[in-house]
Amino acid sequence: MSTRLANGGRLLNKGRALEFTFNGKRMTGVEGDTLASALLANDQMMVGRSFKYHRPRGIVASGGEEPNALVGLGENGKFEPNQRVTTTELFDGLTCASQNHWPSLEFDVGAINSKLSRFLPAGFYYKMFIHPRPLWKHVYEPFIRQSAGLGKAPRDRDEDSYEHFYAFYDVVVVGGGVAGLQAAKAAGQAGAKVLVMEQTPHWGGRAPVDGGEVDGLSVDRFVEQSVSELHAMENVTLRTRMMGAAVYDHGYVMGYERVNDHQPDAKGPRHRLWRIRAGQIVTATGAIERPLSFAGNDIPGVMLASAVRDYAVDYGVSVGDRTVVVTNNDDAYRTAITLKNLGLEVPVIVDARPSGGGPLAGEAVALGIRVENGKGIAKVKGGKRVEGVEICTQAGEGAALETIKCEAVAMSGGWSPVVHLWSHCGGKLLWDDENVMFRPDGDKAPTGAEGERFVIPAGSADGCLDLASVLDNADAAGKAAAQATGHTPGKGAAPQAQPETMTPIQAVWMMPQGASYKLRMKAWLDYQNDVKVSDIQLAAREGFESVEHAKRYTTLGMATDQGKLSNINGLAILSDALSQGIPQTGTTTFRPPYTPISMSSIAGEARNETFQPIRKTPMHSWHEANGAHWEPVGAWRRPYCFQKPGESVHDAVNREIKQTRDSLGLLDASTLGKIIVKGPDAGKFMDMLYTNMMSTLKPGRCRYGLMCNENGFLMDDGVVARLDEDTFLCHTTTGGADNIHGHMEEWLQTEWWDWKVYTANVTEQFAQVGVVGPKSRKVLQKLTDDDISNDALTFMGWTEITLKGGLPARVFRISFAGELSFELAVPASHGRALWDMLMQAGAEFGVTPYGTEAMHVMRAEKGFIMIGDETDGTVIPQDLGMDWAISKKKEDYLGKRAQQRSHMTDPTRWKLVGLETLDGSTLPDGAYATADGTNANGQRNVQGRVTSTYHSPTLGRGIAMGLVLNGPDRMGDVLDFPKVDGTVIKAKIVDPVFYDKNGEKQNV
Amino acid sequence: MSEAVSALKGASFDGFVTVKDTGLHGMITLRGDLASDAVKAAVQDATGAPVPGQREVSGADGNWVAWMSPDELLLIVAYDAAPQIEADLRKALSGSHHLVANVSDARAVFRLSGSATGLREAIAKLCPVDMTPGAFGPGQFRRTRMAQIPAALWMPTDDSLHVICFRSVADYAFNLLKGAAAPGSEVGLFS
Amino acid sequence: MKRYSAFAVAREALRNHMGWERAWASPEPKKKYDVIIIGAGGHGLATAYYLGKNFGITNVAVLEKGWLGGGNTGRNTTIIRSNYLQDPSAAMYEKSRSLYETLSQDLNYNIMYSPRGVIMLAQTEHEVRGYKRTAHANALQGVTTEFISPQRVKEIVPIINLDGPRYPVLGGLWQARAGTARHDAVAWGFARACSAMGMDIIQKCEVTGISREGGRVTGVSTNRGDIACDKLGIVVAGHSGHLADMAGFRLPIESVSLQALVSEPIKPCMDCVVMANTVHGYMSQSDKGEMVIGGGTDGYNNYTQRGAFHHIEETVRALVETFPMISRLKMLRQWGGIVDVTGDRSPILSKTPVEGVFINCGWGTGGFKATPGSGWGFAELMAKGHSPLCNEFGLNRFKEGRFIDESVAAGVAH
Amino acid sequence: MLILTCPCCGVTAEETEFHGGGEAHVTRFGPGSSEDDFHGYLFEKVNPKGVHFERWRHNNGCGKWFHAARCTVTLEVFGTYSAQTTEPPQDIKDKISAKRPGWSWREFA
Repeated sequence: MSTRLANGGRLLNKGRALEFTFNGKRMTGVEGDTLASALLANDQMMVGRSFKYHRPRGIVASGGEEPNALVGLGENGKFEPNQRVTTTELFDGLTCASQNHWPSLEFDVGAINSKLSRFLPAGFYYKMFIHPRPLWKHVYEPFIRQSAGLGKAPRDRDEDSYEHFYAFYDVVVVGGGVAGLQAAKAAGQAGAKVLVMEQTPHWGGRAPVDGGEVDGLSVDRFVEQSVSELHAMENVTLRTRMMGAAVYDHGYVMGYERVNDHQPDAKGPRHRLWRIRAGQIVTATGAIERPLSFAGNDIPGVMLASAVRDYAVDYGVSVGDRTVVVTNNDDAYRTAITLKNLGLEVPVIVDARPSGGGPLAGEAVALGIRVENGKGIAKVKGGKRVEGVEICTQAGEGAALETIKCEAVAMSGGWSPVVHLWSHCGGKLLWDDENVMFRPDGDKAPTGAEGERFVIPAGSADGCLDLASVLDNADAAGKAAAQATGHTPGKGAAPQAQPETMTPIQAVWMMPQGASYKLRMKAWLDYQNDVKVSDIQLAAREGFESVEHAKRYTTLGMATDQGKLSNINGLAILSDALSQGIPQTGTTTFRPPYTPISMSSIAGEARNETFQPIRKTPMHSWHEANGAHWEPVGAWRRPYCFQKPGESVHDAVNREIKQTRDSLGLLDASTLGKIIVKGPDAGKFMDMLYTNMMSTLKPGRCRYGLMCNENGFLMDDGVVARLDEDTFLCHTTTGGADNIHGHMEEWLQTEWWDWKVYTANVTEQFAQVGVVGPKSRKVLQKLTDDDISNDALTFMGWTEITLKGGLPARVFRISFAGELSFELAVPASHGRALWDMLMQAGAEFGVTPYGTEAMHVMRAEKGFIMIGDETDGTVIPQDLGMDWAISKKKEDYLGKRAQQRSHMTDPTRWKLVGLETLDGSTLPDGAYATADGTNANGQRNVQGRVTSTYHSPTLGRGIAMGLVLNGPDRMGDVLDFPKVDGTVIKAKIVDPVFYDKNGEKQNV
Repeated sequence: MSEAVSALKGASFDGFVTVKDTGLHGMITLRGDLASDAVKAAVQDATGAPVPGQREVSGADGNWVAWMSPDELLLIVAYDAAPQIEADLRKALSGSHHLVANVSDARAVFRLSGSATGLREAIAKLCPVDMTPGAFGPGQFRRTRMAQIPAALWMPTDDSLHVICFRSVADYAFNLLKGAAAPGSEVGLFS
Repeated sequence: MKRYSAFAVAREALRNHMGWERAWASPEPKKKYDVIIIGAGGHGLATAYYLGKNFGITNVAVLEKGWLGGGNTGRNTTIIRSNYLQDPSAAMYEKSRSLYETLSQDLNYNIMYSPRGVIMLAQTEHEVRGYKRTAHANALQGVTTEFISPQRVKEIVPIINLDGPRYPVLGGLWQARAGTARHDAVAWGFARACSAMGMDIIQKCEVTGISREGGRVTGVSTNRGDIACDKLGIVVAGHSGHLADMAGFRLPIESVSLQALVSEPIKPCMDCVVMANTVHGYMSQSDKGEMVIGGGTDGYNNYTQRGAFHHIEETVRALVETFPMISRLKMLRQWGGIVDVTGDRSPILSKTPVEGVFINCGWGTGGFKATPGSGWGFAELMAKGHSPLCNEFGLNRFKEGRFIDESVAAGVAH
Repeated sequence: MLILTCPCCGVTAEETEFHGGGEAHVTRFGPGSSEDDFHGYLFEKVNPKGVHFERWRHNNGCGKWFHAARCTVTLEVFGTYSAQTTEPPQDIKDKISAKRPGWSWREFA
C-alpha cells in the first residue's frame, strides 16, 4: 500500500496537519502536500475512471502532465471540474470527488465498456450506428452523449473575482528550475529587466530531487543561493504559482497566476492573467518523462519513475512497499536507489537495454538491487491496483520468464523536452536520435515584430539532460537573451557541476518488441482517452497516415493533458507502422495554453457591472427613478418608455404619444451624435460627405442630410446646422457618432489631406432635449426672455438663447414627430437641471417624457425613415424615394459612383411605400409580400417587405412602411403578407405619410 | 443659473489607493498648427503653460495643456474660466485655420492617490501601458485603452495619477478602478 | 469497398481488426484527368463526390498540398444551420442541411450529424426585428424556423442567463433541425466515397502553376509533376487569392484569421447550439463533452493560422456573461484558421475569366455547414456550366452592385 | 497580438490600441470611372502571402491613420509611415528589399 514515510518530505511542514475529504471520506495530509501526495499518503491508489472504457485510473505523474488524476474540487460557487490533483496544493477543509463513474468509483457500470473494448476500437463510431437513420438520433447519440464528458457541469455562479495585469520585460524566463534561475541570473547581471515565473510554489524544479553539486554546494543550497541573489536584483521579478500559459506573436506571453487557489478564503482575485510583452522569452520549461508501452501499463500503481521519486523525496510518500523499476535509460535508476535508501524494497530493475546501464546501475547493484538487462515487462497483473509483473525478454514476443509480486511499477521511457511554448508561435523541432527526443531547432526559432528570434530554450527544455550541461546551456541562454535586448552580458563562466557519465538511452516504443495483438491492445498510450498501441496501428492500416489524421481518428493526445505523455510514444508507433522515420512523421501542432486555464481568468474584470461599458446620459438617474423601461441602443441605454405603476409597456407608449400630440412631450435626445466640421474647405467636404448640397446652407439654418458609404448604401442621416461661415454642426444617429466621426477623419487624413478641415466629436458635451407638441413653444417661452416666435425662429432654423438664470442654450427648430417642436442643447453638466426645469414648467401642460418607442411610432406616422429599419445596409436613398435629398448638381459625393452600377439603377428595385392593412390590424415585423410562383430553387417569390410597422394610437390602426416592387406606381394595390403561421394579412399600398400630410402642425 | 454637476458628483473609493471623481474641469479642444507662433502664444496666454511636446502634458495643478495628437491639444483649466478662454483663443487664432471647442462637460476625470506603487499597479490591470517608473511618469500624457473604453493618463506628481475618459462611461470607469484598487488585490510589483 | 456496419465491426473484432482496408487509396498522379479539383477539404471532396454521383464524371483528381481535411474542415466549430435571410443563401444552406440529414447513409460513414437545434439570441430590439424578418423569409424559403420567447429559450437552454446587466435576452430565432456534425468525418467520408468511385485523392501534392492556352486551362504543374485536365476547380478557401494569381485573375477576397477554442470536457449540460451575436460569441457542446466556442476574426490580412488573444478574450467574456456556469471551466485548446472573406461576406461559386477554370471560395466563417450543398451546386456548375444553387454567387455581382449581404439581418456570425 | 509604432504620436503599443483599415495606397475612382476601375478600387484586394502595405488607425490613442508594411505570413513589421502619401517611402522599400530579396508589389520593388 502507499503510505507516508517516517522520514523524507523536503517540501512538507509535518508540524501542520490538514483535513480534507475525497468522495466524502475524511483524510489527513500535511502542509506542503499536493492533493496528489496527500491522496497517496492515504493509500488512495485509484482516483478516477478513464474516458472511453471507464478503466480504473491512478496517479501516474507528479506535475501538469498528469492524465488521470482529475477531480471535482470544491462546492457550489467554488466548484471546479477536472482539477488536476498533482497541481492542486492541499489546504485545510479541501473537498473533492472523483469523476466519470456511476454509481461509485469502486463499482462503475460504465466499466462494461472495458469488457467490450475489442468491439470498440479507434473510430468504431464512424463505422457503426449508420442504419437505421432514426436510431442514431434517438438511441445511439443520446447514449454516447450521456457517457461522454468527464467532470460534472458547475451549477452556481462563480463566487471569485479575476483580473488581468499588463507587464513589460526585456526577458521573461518561464520556469524556475535551475535552468530558469541560472538564465535569469545571467540576464539580470547583464542589466536586463527580467521576470521569472514558476508554476509551482517552489524554486529549483527537479534538481533538488535528483541531487548533485554545483560549485561545491549541494544543489538545493545552490537553488536557495540563486533565489536570494535574484531577489537582491532590482531589475528582476520573481513570481511563483504562475505558469507560462502561451506565447503569441511579437513576444506576447500569457502568465497564468493562481493567486488564491491554495487559500480559497483569502481576499483578492483567484486568478490573475498576466499579459506580458517580452523582448526575449527564455523557455526553461524542463522535460517530461515518457511512459513505456507494455500491457497493463494503465493499472493504478504504474507510475513514471520520476514521479515515484518526487513523491518519496518531496512529500515523504511511498507509493508501495515493493516497487519494480522498468526503464530504457539510466535516469530511472535514481528512483530505485532513492527508494532503497529510504528502506523500501525494489525487487528488480528491468532494463530493456541488453548491455544495461552505466555508473548509476553499478550503484544500484552495489545496494543489492537485482538488475535484469535486455528484459521487459510482458504484462502487469492486477485490476484496481498493481499486484505484480510478468518479466519477459525485450526482444521476444512476451512469453513470461517469471512473475514478480509488487505494489507499484516505476517506468521510464526517456525524457521529452517541454517544447510547447517554443512551438506556440512557430518554433520548429528537430529529432535527436542519440537522446531519442524532439528538441527545439535553434535555426528555426519563432520570429517577432522585427523578424528577430524571440524565444530561446534553456536547460532540459533544450534537450540537456545532466546538471552540468543544463547550467552551461541556461547560462548561455540568459546571456543571449540579455544581448538580444541590448545589454552586455558578463564574461563569467557558468556555475560548474560534475558531468555525469550515462550509457545512452535505447529507443523502446513497444514492450516487448514483438508483443502480440493481445498485449498491444492492453498497452496504453493515452490513459485518459483510452488510446492503445493497437489503435494507432489500426489507424495506420486504414490510411490515416498523417499524424494529424491518426490523432483525430484515435483521439490520441486530445484529452485534457493534450498528450503530454502520449504524443511522442504515439507518433513513434505510427512511424513504425508506416515504416518511416519519426522525423518524417513529425508532430501535431502545439496549441495554447500549455495546461488549461480558467475561462474566468480570460474574461478578467469584464463581468457583471463591468462586463461591457454602458453609456449613460446626464438625465439617466431621473429616467431610472421614473419607471424607465430600458433599451440598449449601441453602447447607450435609452428609455424605451416610462411605465407608470401597474401600466403595461404598450399602454405607456400609447399614453406618451397621445400626450405629446395633444399637448407636450419631452425626449432625452442627448445620445444623438454631434460633430463639428470647421475650416475654409468645410463646405466642400460636407458636399462630399452628404448626398445633399450642404455648402449652400445658410448660417442659422438646418438641413436634413443623408450619408452614404462608397458602396452607395445609406449609412447615416441627421440634421446639419450651419453655425457660421466655416463651421457646421452635424447630428448623427445615436449609434453613429463614433463611426461617422471616424469616417470623416478617415477621408480627411487618408484621401483629402490637403483640405483645410478640422472635426471634433462634441457628442458628450451637450445634453439635448426634444421639447415636442403643440404646447412646446409655450413652455419654452416660460424659460427664456429671448424671442422664439415663429417669425424669429422659423421651421428648420436654430438660434442661441439664454435660459432664465443665465444658462446659455442652443435651440434647433426641427421635428421628428411632426409636431411643433424644439431641440434644446445645453452643457451636459446642466442636462439634469434643464430636464427638471422643463418638467416643472411643463407641469401645467401635463408634460410627458417619452421614450424611443413613442419616438419611432410618431416618426412612422409621419413617414420619416429610420436608419436601421428602412435601411439595412443594402438600401440606397433612391429606394426610399429620397431623390430630393440627392443633389443633381454635384459632380461627386461618397457613394455616387457606386449608385451608377447596373443593379443600383435597376428600375425593379423595391421602393418605399406606406402599407395599410385592410382590417386595421398591425402587420408583423419583417413580413414579406408574396408574388406568384417560385424561383429556380423552389422558394416562394416575393415582391416586397415590411420595414417598419406599428399600431398608431393617433389613427387607431396599424400603419407600416415597406419596400415594394414598383411600389410608388401601384398606389391602392393590395398585397398578401403571410404570417409565420401561414395565415395571410392583406395590406394596401398607400402614401407613407399617415399623419398631417401637409406638415401644418410642425409649422405653426 | 443651475449648478453644474460632474457625472459622479465627486464620488470616491478607498482601496489600496484612493480613487476620486475630481469634479468639473474647464476643457477646451484646440486643433491647429501646434508649431505656429500664434498657437504657442495663445496657449501660453490662456493657461500660463507652453505647448507640450509629443505625448506630453505641461502646466500644473488644475492648469494643464495635454498633447492629444499632432494637431490637437486639450486645455484643462478652471471650469468657470473656460468660456472666456475659449473666446480669447478664438480671437487670438482668428485668421489661421483652427478649431476651438469648449468640451468642459464631455468628460470625467478621476484621481488616483495614496501608494505611489499602488496607483501604477491599479492602472496596469486595466491599460496595456508599461507603468514602470521610468517608462511612465510625471510630464507624460498617454492616450490608451482602459479595459473597453478609450482613456488618457497623466501623473501630476509621483504619487498621484489622473485618468480621463468620456462622461457617459464615468460609471463604468469608476467601477473598473474600484475593482483594480480592491484591498487584497495588490500585485506588489513596482515596490 | 467493404461496407461499414455494426456487424462488420463485430466480425473484424474477432480477427483483431486486421481485415480493415484503407479508407482511401494513395495513388500516383495520372498524366491527365477530365477534372482536377485543387483542395481536398470538405468542399473540394464534396464537389468530386457529386461530380461522380450526379454526373458520372469519375476521371477526377483531387490535389491537396497537405493532408485531406487539414484546412478549415478540421478547424471549425461544426455548426450546421440554414436560417439565412437572403434567398440565395437560404437555398444553398438548406440544400446543404438536408443533404447532411442523410449523408451518413449516402456515404456509409457515420458523420454524426446531430440535429440538436440552433438558437440565435436576440438581445436588442433591432435584433428582435431582424430575426422576426428572417423567420418570415425562412417560412417562404422552405426553411423551418421560429422566433421564440425568452421563456422558451430558457426551457431549451437551462444554463443561460436571461437577464444579464448588459443585454437581456429578448427572444431567439430557433431552428430545431439545425445542429452539428463531426467535421473530420465529413472529409473522411467523402474521401472514402470518392476513392471508391475510382477518383484519385493525391495528398502532399502542391500546385505551383496553372497552364493555359488561348484563355483556356490545360492543366497544372505540381511538386509531383505536370497534370493535364479539361476543367479545373479551385476550392482552397484562404489560399484562393494565391491560386487565382496563378490563373491570372484577381478575387474580391481577403484572408484573415478566425479563432476557436474548446473547454475541458464536462458532462452534458447544453444540448443545442447558442449564438449570441450582439456580444460576439457562440457555443455548443460536443459529443465528447467539450464546450466548443467560436471567436472573431482579426482585422488584418493573416496567413499564420494563429490569431490575436484579444479576440478569444472578447468571446470568452461574452460567454461567461451569457452562461455564468462556464466561468470555472478551463480553456483546453485554442487555434486559428485562415478564412477568405468577400466584399459582401457571401461566397463565390463561379466561372472565371479563364475558360475551364471554376472557383469556389469566399465562405468566410461559414463554410462547414455548406459543405455538401456547395459540392452539389459546384459540381453541377462544373459539369453543366450553370446551377440554380450557384447562379447568384457569381464573380460579376460586385461589379453590378448586386450583393448577397447576410449581415443585414442581425445574424452576422456563423 | 501585434505591436505597432504609430508614426503620428510615436507610441509603440499593442494591437488593441489600433484598428486595421485594409490595403493602403488604393486610388479612389469616382463618377466617370470605368466599371473595372471602380470594381478594382472597391473590391479587388492584393491579399498577398507576404509583404502587405496596409492602413491602420490609432483609435485608442491619437486617433490618426497611418500606414504599415507588414508580412502576412511571418507578421514581421518592416515599418510604419505617414498616411499622407501615395506610395511607400524609399527607406521602407529598401528595408524590405534587404529582407525579402526579389519581392515586388505593383510597380514598386
